[in-house]
Order: sequence, then C-alpha cells, then structure tokens
Amino acid sequence: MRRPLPLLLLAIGAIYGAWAIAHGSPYTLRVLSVAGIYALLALGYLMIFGQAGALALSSGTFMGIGAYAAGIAAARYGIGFDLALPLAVGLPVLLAALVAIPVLRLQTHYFALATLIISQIALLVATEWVGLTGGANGIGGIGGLTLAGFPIRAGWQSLALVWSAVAVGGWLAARMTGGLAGAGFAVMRADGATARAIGLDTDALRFAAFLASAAYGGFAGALYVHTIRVVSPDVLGFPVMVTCLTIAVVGGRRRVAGAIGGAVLVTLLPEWFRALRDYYLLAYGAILLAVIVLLPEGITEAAETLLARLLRPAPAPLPPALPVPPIAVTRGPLLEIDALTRSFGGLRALDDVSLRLAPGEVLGLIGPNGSGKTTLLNCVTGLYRPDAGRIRFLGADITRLPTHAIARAGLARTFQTVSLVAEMSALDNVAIAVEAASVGLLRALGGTGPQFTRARGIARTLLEAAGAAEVAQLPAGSLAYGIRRRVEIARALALRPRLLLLDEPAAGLNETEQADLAARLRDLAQGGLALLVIEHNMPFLLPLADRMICLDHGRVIASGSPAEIQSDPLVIEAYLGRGAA
Amino acid sequence: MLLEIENCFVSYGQIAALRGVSLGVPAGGAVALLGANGAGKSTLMRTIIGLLRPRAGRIRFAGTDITALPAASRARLGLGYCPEGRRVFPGLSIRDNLLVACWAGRAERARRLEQMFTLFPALGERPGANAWQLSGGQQQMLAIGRSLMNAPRLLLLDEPSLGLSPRLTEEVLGRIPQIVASGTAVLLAEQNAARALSVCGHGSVLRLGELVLAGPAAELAASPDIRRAFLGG
Amino acid sequence: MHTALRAALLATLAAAPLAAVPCLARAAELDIPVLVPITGFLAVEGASQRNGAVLALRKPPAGITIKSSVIDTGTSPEVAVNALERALSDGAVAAAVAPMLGTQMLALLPVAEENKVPLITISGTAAITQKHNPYIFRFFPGDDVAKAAQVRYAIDHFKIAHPAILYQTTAYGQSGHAEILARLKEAAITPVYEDGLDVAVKDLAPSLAKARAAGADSLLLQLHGGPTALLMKAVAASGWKVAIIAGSGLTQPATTALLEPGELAGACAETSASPESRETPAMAAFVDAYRAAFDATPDGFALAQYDATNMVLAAAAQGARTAADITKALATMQYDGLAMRYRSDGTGNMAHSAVIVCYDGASRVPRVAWHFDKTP
Amino acid sequence: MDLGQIVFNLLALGAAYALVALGFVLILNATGAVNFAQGDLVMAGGFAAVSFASMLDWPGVLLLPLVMAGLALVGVAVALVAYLPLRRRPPESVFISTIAVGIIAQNAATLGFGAQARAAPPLLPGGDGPGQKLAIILVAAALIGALYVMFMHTQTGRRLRATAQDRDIAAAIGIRVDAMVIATFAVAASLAGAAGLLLANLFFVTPVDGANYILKAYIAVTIGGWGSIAGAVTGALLIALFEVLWPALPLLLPGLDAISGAFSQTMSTIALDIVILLLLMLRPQGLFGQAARSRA
Repeated sequence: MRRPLPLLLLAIGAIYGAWAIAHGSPYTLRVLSVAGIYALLALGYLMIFGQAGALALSSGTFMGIGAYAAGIAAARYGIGFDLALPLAVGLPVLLAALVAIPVLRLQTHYFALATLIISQIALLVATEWVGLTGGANGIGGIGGLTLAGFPIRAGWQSLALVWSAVAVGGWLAARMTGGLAGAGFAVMRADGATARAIGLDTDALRFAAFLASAAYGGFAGALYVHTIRVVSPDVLGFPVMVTCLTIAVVGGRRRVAGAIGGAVLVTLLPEWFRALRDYYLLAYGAILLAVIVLLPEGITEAAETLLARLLRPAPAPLPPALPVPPIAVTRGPLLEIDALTRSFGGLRALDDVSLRLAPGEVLGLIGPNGSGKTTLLNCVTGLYRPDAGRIRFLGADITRLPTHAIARAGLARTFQTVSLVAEMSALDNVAIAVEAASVGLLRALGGTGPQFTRARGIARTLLEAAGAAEVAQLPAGSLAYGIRRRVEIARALALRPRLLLLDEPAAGLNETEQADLAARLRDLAQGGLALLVIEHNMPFLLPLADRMICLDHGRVIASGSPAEIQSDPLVIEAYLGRGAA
Repeated sequence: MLLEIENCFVSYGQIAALRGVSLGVPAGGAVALLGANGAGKSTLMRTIIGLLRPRAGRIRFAGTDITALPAASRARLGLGYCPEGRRVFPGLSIRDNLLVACWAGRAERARRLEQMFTLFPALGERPGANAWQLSGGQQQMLAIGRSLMNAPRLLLLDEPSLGLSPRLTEEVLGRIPQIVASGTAVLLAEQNAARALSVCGHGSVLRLGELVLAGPAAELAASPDIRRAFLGG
Repeated sequence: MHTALRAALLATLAAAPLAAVPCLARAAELDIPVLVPITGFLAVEGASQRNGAVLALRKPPAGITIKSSVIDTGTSPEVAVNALERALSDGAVAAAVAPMLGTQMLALLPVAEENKVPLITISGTAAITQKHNPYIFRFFPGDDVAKAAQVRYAIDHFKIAHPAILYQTTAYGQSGHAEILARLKEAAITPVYEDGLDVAVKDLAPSLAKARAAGADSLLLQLHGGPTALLMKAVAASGWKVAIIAGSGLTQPATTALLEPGELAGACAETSASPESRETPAMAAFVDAYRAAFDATPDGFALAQYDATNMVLAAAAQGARTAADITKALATMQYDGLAMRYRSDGTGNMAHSAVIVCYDGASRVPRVAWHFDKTP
Repeated sequence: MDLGQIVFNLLALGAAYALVALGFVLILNATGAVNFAQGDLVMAGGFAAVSFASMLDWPGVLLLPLVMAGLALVGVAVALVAYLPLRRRPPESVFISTIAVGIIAQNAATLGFGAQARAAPPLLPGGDGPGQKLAIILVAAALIGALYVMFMHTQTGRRLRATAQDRDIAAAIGIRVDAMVIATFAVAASLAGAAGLLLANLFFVTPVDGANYILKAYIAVTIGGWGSIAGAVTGALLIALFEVLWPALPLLLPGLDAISGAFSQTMSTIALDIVILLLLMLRPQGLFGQAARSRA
C-alpha cells in the first residue's frame, strides 16, 4: 500500500471501537455515535469545501433539513428511519439543486455569504412554521433507529449502524475524491480557468460536489434525529456549521481520514475536559487553538507528513507508454472569427476583429501590452463572452459554447504564466487532460482506475514527445521553468486539438530552449495542427509564423507575411519602436 | 565595492538554487546579471534584498554585514528592489505606490514624487489611477519608480523587460543609464543579454546556480561563449 | 517546525480516547446530578437552577449523603443528552435536575424512560408533560398556569380590552404566546397587535410604535430577561403610558438590575414565586442563605428548583433510596415548599400556583399583588 | 414615531455596526484572513466598559479611550497568538484559530462577569434620550472619518494598505510587516471595543453576543464588497435599514397596513436576506467590489 495512514487509522479505530463496545458505558457509545454522525456530515463537506474548494456555509443546513424530514416523517406519520431515508437524503439534494442555479456561480466569500443567507432563511422557516416543525421547541417523541423494520437499540447497535454508514460513506467519498475525479478537483482548485481550458466541466463537478455534500448532510441528519430523538431549529443553527468547518480544518480538509478523525476529535474534545467543570469550554478553546497553531494543515496531513518521513514510500511505477490516438485531418477553414467586439467597462478591449486560420497554418499575433491579444484568446476559448461577433470552429458556431466544450471540440491553449498543479506529478497533470471528458462524480463512483492508467500511458508518450519524459514522476511545482513549458504543451496536446493557442510560449526561455520549442512547434504544424501564437519575441516568432496580425487598442492594424509586418509603419509606430526598424 | 556577496549558498528545500556565488557591485556602477531561466538570477536578487536567507555565505552592503538583517532594514539602508513580474500594489494609486516606498520627510517625499514623474512622464498623467488599471509597461515603470523613491544607493532590477513589447522594453531599459548617471548603482537581471550588456558596464553570468563568467560588458558581449549561449550567434 | 512537539501532540491525540471515561460506582449515597445550561443564551436561568439545587443538596436529611456534580447542558439537545448519559454512566442516579429548556427536555424524556430515572425540572414548556412520560416532574407552573394568571390579572386588574403581544421566537416565547392567545380567546379578547422577536433584535421602537398605532391599551410580554429590560427601556423612553404585564423574565433580579426603578413603575409580571419580596420568614431565610452562598439574589427559578430538590430529599428522608422509589414518591407525595404546595396532577405537573408581582417605581423589589391557584 | 426618529435610530444602530464591520475589514485587508473573533471582541469591549465603569464613575465618553486602549492590547494578543503563527498557512486556519479565541473570550466573560446582561454607562451623563443616540452617531462618524483619513492620506495608512496587498514587497520597501499586522489588529480590536461600549449602552451586553455581531459584520463586509471600507460601512447601514426602517414602514405609509404581516421583525430579516441574495445575483462581487483586479 502506498498510503499507510488510512490503514493505521483504521487499525486504531477498530481497536478503539472494540474497546468501546466491550467496556464503554452507554455514554461513551452515544458520544461515539454522535461523532460518527458528524463524520458523515464532514465527509459531505469534504466534497464541496475540501475538494471543490468552495467555502459553503450550508452543510449544517442540509443536515438540519434531513433531520426535519426524517423527524416529521417519524413524529407525524410514524415512518421509521429506514423508510424515511430517501426523503431525508432527497430533500436536501433537491434544495441544493434548486439553490445551485443562482448561487453556485458566485466566487469565494460571495458564495459563502449566499449559502449562509439560505441557511438563515431555513432557520427562520423552521422556527416560524410552527404547524409543521413545532416551532422553536421542535418535535419530540421521535423513535429510535430502525433497520428493515427491526429496532436498533441505543448503545452498541446504534454505534455499529452509524459507523457502518461512516465506513460506506467514507469508501464512497474516497472513490469520489481519488482517481480521475480527485485529479480533476485538484486542477479545478489550482485554477478554474485552466481546468476549463483542458476540457474539465468544472460547473458540473462543483454542482455534483454540492449535491453530494447535501446527500451526506441529509443522511447524517436522519441518523441524528433518530439518535437524539428530537428535532429543533438548533440543528439548523450556525454552531453546527462552525463545528463542521472546525472538523474539516482540524482533521485535514482534503482527506477522508481527516473528516472522520476530525469529527471524532472535535466531538470528544469538550467531553474529555468535563472534569474541569466551569472551565471546560475554556480548555476546549485553548486546546483547539493549540492544535491549529501546531498542526495548521490538520492532524491527518501532519500525520501523513510524519509517516512519509519515517517510511519514505516509493513513487508509483510509471505505466507502460501507450500510443496517442490519431487526430482526423480536415480541410477547409478551421477557425473563422468575424467582427468580434468585447468591452470592459468603457474600454473596448476588442473592436471588430476578424481573422481566418487554415489547418496547419501558424498565425503570429503581436501588439503592444494591453492591445487585446489575450482578450482575443479568452474569447475564442470561451473564458470571456464577446459582446458582438461570431466565432466558428470547424464550421460550427462556438461563440456561446462553454470553455470545456470548446476544448473538447479540439481547441487547446497554454497560458501566459504556466498553470500546472504544483503538487501533482507532471504525468498526472497531462493524464487528467487526456481523460477530462470522463471526470465526474457519478463515473468516479464506478471506479476510474483503468481509465486513469490508460490516460497515464498516453500522457507518458506525450511527455516523451515533448522532451519531458525524465521528469514525469516529479511534482510539477519542482520543475525548472523551461521544462514546465514543455509539460504544459504536452497537456494541451493531450486534448488532441486541431488548433493550439499559445500565449507567449517563449517568455522566460533561453535561446537554446527557444530554438528547441520552435522546432517542436514547426513539427506539429507540419503534422496538420494549426497554431495561433502570441509572442513579443520577434526573433522567435518571425521564422515560425506563416502569417502575422498586429493588434492595437483592440483593432487589427496590420496583417500579412512576417516581412510585411516588420516593415509596416503602423506596426513600427505602435509596437516595434523606431529602433527596430 | 558597494555590494559584496561572498560564497552564498541558497536552497529551496532539497534543491540548491545558488551554489557558492560571489559577486560585487561598485558604487555608481551597473552590473548585468545574465543567465537562463532557472539559473538563479531571481534567487540571487531575493537573497540580496532579504526575502530569502542564505544557508551559508555573507552579504555586505556599504561596509555593513547585512546577512542577518530582515528585508525591511536592508531597504532602509539604501537597497531598492524592483521585483520580477512588477508586483505593484494593485489597489494603491500611482501616487501612493510611490509615496509608500519613501522614508524621507514630507517635503522630500513630494520632491521625489515630482522627480519620478519627470523620469517617467506616463506616470504623472493620472497619478490618482489605481495601479491595477495600468498596462504592463506602465506597471513596470511604476515598479522601477517605486524602487527609486527611497533614493537607494543600489537598485536591484529583476527582469524589467519580461512580457513587454519591443518598444516598451526599449523605453524601460533606456532609462537605466539615466539612473546610473544620477549616482545609483544598478544590478540588472535580464534575459535580453545583448541589450542588458549595452546599458551596463559589467556583466556576470549565472549557470545552474553558479557564477561561470564575469567581466566588463564589452568583453562579454564579444565573448564567443556568451554569444553561443545568449545571443544566438 | 516543532517536529518533536507535533509528534508528541499527535501521540497524545491518538492515545487520549483510551483514557476517556473511567467509571467507578459507589452505592452508599444518593446520586443527584445537576444538568443545567451554564453556557449559552439560557445561562442566567441555568445558574439560578444550579444554585437552587446546590443550596438544597447542601443540607440533606440526616443519614443520607449526597453525591452530585453539575454538568453543563449548553443549549443544544445533543449536549443535554450527552450530559444525562454521562451522569447515568457514573453511577446509580436517584434523580436528575434537568434543564429548563423545553427542547432539551424533549430529548431527555426517552433517555429518562429507558433508564427509569426521574427528571426534576422547572421548564415551562407545555409539551413536556403531554407525552405521558412517568419520569418527568415539573416544579414550575406550566404555561397553562402562568399564562392564565398573567391574562386573568391583566383583564381583572388592568381591564385590558386591546392588548398587544410581544413574544420571543424561542421555545419559551412561542410556547407562552400560544397559551396567552388561548386564554385571551376564552375571554373573547382579540389582540390588536402581535410580533415575534428574535433574541438578537436590537431596536424595539418600531414594534412598540406599531403596537401603539394599532390602539393597544396594554402590552402582554413573553420575552427573556434581557429583551424584557430593553423593551421596558424603550417604553419609558417613548413616554407611552401603557399597562405592561410581563412574563417571568422581568422578575429576575438580573433583569431589574438593568432598569431604573422609575422605568419599572406600574409594570406587573407573572412568576412562580418572588423570593426577594420576602413574603414569609422562611422565604426571607432562603434569600439570606442564597445570598450568603452565591452572592446573588434568587429569583423564582432558583426557588422552584430549590423546592423541587428538597422534595426529592424529603422523599429520601421518608425512605426512598432508588430512582424507582423516588419516582413513585414524587408521583404520589404532597410537599409543602417555600413557594407553594407541590403535588403531581398525574402527568408530572407539580406546581399549580403562580403569583403576579408589581413594581411601584421606587424599588427594584416587587410586591406580590396576587396569588393564583389553578383549580383542577 | 416619525421618519426623523426612525432615521435617527437607524443611524445610531448602523454606526455601531459599521464600527464592527470596519474592524473586520481592516484585518481582512491586512492579512487576507477572516477574524471570527471580531464579534467576541465587541462583546469584550462591552464588558470592558462595564468593568471600567464599576471602578471609575465616569461617563462613557471618557471611558471610550480607556476601553479602546484596553481592547487594542487584546488585539495585539490575538495577533500574536492566533494570527502570526499561521501567517503562511491557508486562510481557513485563521478561521479556526480565531473561532477558538472567540470560544475562549466568551467563556472567560461568563466566568468573570456571569451570564446576565449588563449595561455600559451612557456616553454623556444624563441617561437616555435622543441626545444619547446623536452622541453615538457623532462618535462613530468621527472614528470612521479619522480612520479613513489615516488609511488613505497618511504614510502609516499607505504602509498598512501596502502590507495588506503584498507582504513580501512591502518588506522589500522597508515596511516592518509583522509590526504593521499587529498594529492593524490593535486598531481593529479598539474599533470593536468602541462598538462594544456603544452597543452595550444601547442594547446591553452578554457573553454570547459575539456570534450575532460577527454574522452582521460578515454580511456587511461581503455585501459591501470583500475588502472595501466604504462597502463595509454601506453594508452595515443596509443591515440597520432593514432592522429599523422595514418594520416601521407601515407607520410611515399607512397604506401598507393591509399587509402589515410583511413588516414583522421576522419578515424584516427575511426581506434583508432576499435583498442580499438578489444583490449577489446582480453584483456577484458585492456593492463596492471591483470585478477585475488584473488586466490582460
């Protein structure tokens, strides 16, 4: 096994669980059951916060809604835990789906605020809709857990049921956060624009993670209400969310083991200090502070680092290289841009830009800083929506297509600043682009091991072709700049594109590296791949480009062969400067 | 020597970035620091200003050992730093970006602000504009202006031409002789070797964290080794 | 950084669960844990509950020793259940002093029933004695008693015809609000204005002005202590001369301490008893003992919990030793406490009397204006 | 209750909230971290005012500098304990460390002062009344104004802002970054202290008040535009608007009586929530937030 920590934790957990069942008082068993319920909540939070990287403040609410659904079903209609589960899980998921439409596109703290506000509304509804929810008092007299009609008694039976659910939930979460999906999440967290540009449907991924968090929350809520046997607005309150966040950060925000370990720790911690009487919460606060200051990346990640230092695990072996599937060659115009216009505030970044690109053609795009070159690239790849104009690719209108769909259609790009995921290996950085279309939580549930292995094989071939084979297993962040450029180009080629957009590919490369890059790009163009290259480096660009276009203030001011462009007075005035003439 | 670096070793975790580099910059002189990307130019710059700590070696500035001083103290001793990638304060106005870097009194601050607007007229056009609204070239000038505001005895310029159009590169590098003439020594890290050597009196070449070549700019520009490595000749 | 320290901390965290929960049972004494909210928004009431219970437990009857510990229940049902389970794990509990928060009581009921342990509480929430749970004993007049006293007094004494109701959107407030509405309906009175206030609501002037504009001749309050004081201040500041008949929140010394005596003038409130009014020598002695012990003035909650705990001790004095004995005794005994005579109505309601206290504007200590007894 | 009085109440409440939000946004700008203990610092300010008042029989206006100075020390302690050790960590770590600080503050207050509500002395001797609220508005406005001038037009303010935007470069131009961060915590905490005194006079203080204030500050700062000072003040006033004006609307516009249910206290909260959601839909970067901070 490459990851000894989960096994170690599993062993500790099993020993402790056996001890608790054999010797623990009902109190111990109950506290551990509650810890298990919070573990399930935290597993859901792991999806949206740890993996998708969105600071959601609604997970507590999903748990509360699940609790109310199960609680009302039990108290009003006598429906037991097991029969009410579909409702308790389905209702939060439904709510999450409804809320996601307006809320999920918001960024960082705006998303956090929106989810917080929704939680506040849910709390108000639960408090005020006395007829349904029992108001602030809540609903009591809810029965204990049942399974297939059999009662599950408090104590070890409940503990076993709850922790079986944690085991299944943890296994599912491990699937959804490992393999292709985990790599997809990592790219998305590092940079959303890059993720979309390599064909990842980040919106779908985020949406699925949000729904998954709601499902886990709802399930935890159903268990909660039949364990505590009362449901009240308390379960919808902000303190539950704070607990959930604390578990995630203290445990380790991206690890399944972190969610579970954090839940156990955060639930038990105040109980351990009970002997301190009036001072126990003070002690809890102090210990919480000490833990976060000493282990800021969370206990599991700290333990992992420690274990890695002790055991020094070997990296996974390289998969056998696989051939890259061929690209169909097409004739006719590849890219047609007509009268493209895009403004930011009052500033026209692109003003009536039109251009054509044929298969195998290399088009150089130059212009002063701020003339709209990158904006043009962003419009073509769907990161920006143009205000007017039309973009056709392979004859199809792609003006309004989402970025990931454009990328999957065969239009790849690189960025001005290399945007690889630093902690992921070069190989996986490329492999994820090979299988970007297969990344999804539902697929992840079925297991993506074979696909990932195949993708790694293809990625190995691509890295070899790009001259970066020897660094395949190193974290991308540790690579020299020039090598990172090569990995990034290999990743773009993993999409098997017909057109490659390069934004200042030679920046930061020395002459030797520039020459090497130019040679590789020329080979690609001869193989039928069209290139659109933004570059300030004229000695690099002039011999490479078949044709050039110069932008200034968002308008095309010159277009023609490299020689024509070089002597164009407008280009000299705006861009090259007198000295270069 | 205004700045003396003796046998400096710097590493990132396990990876050695500088391996025993020694280098000097004379008062009032200009030295071009050449080398491929990853050779250690930026690392050396960051070590001199104090954002990185050497594992071994010493740095002396104007006769004082500054190896253990924090960055803020070094800046106040008379080191000006213009980082790679500009890194202007995006939410501060042009004026505030300049003023914040000056430790002189109010009247002197105002005088230097005017000086910068004379040196870079583009900045004086809209001094209230926020830095993030500026184009790349303007930001580069602002970053240089900022590093000059405390009237440093030595200016560290890290890749000022990165990402600039040929015309802007010319404008920015063209200011360097003026700066040197005003009495500020310059250490210039630059990809564009030919252009860098044309504005500096001396040059030093880094390769894989080691200093491999140093000498007067004219000699280096003519050296076949340099021509092969940097000038495409 | 701190690698050794981190390793040590990790090791401690890993080992700590094994060190949790040692339990040693001792049998030769009466175990009466006190489970009350000492933290959170009900901490004031919880402290009164704790003090009342602790004061009583300090003087057990001859031949009986008391084992007792105070466990914080916070305000969530989960923590309350944990607290009770913990107390039960520590030994043979004879009876438990249980929190006044209704939601927590609802969560504790099934645990008490499973473990056959009587809970003695002062929670006013109606629902807790409607579950036919034989282990619940409530020593504070339920809302059906207290709110009946409040509304009756408002009608008889203040001749209200157009009341406005302001209540808290908490368990306490909603439960009392429903009861007030029911009592008003019996008297064929319709409130002209109602508003539910979150405990965090700061500026009460708009609600007050709307009540006034609606033509209210009186304010019936069901607010916690702090908000009651806030409202009294707002009324005084607005210059509105309106009859105020408040809930027991007003009678807490912590509440009146926030107000000038003048701001209290003319206001009345319901409560179970008003110890600081020193109606009887025994009550005066209780107030003095309480002050000496806790450096605070007791309120109706403290007295009720004191009486409740003493009733358990009285049962023990008569020979009850186990939880079953005490449950039976509480269900059948009659006990004369300081505040009133307690006796179960068959569902666990022990208190059937309430008092109305009124403030004269010169002192923060009210006088008892009326004794109300619910006739069965 | 006429419009003037409502606006008066609104401004008094909004001004106090603005001080809370301002302290929050200062730390946010200086460190990029959310200080979840800001609400508890407000609570601590309230209790500081209560305990100073029990020792010195002074009016609030004289206690104010004492409370602010005392809380500045607390702020320094928070920076040293909960922020500086985590300054190179993801911001969520500081969430939790400041949540822990809040738990400590809340329970220390319960142990030290008991759970019951306390009142801070009025700003001006002579008790309540409109004069009191006017004094609160003036004090808060003066503090906000002074802070704005300090922040935008002094060298210290420039250095604070520069530190907030790029720590390394700030150090490289001579700014002692940690000292600036500690100073920011001190200023932010003393603002919380001022708010605590004002709020504890108007609305009392209890140990559990912190959670409410941090929610208000978080909402105000986010809706105003993450990191914007003007936005924080506007956001705070918006919250006060819905807490004070919305429930009073039927008094101003008698035609609304028919739907008076829509103006209950609960509905005013829901109305604010809906407005916030709509605002976020229309301006996903907040009222004063800038859509782009970079240029192609």
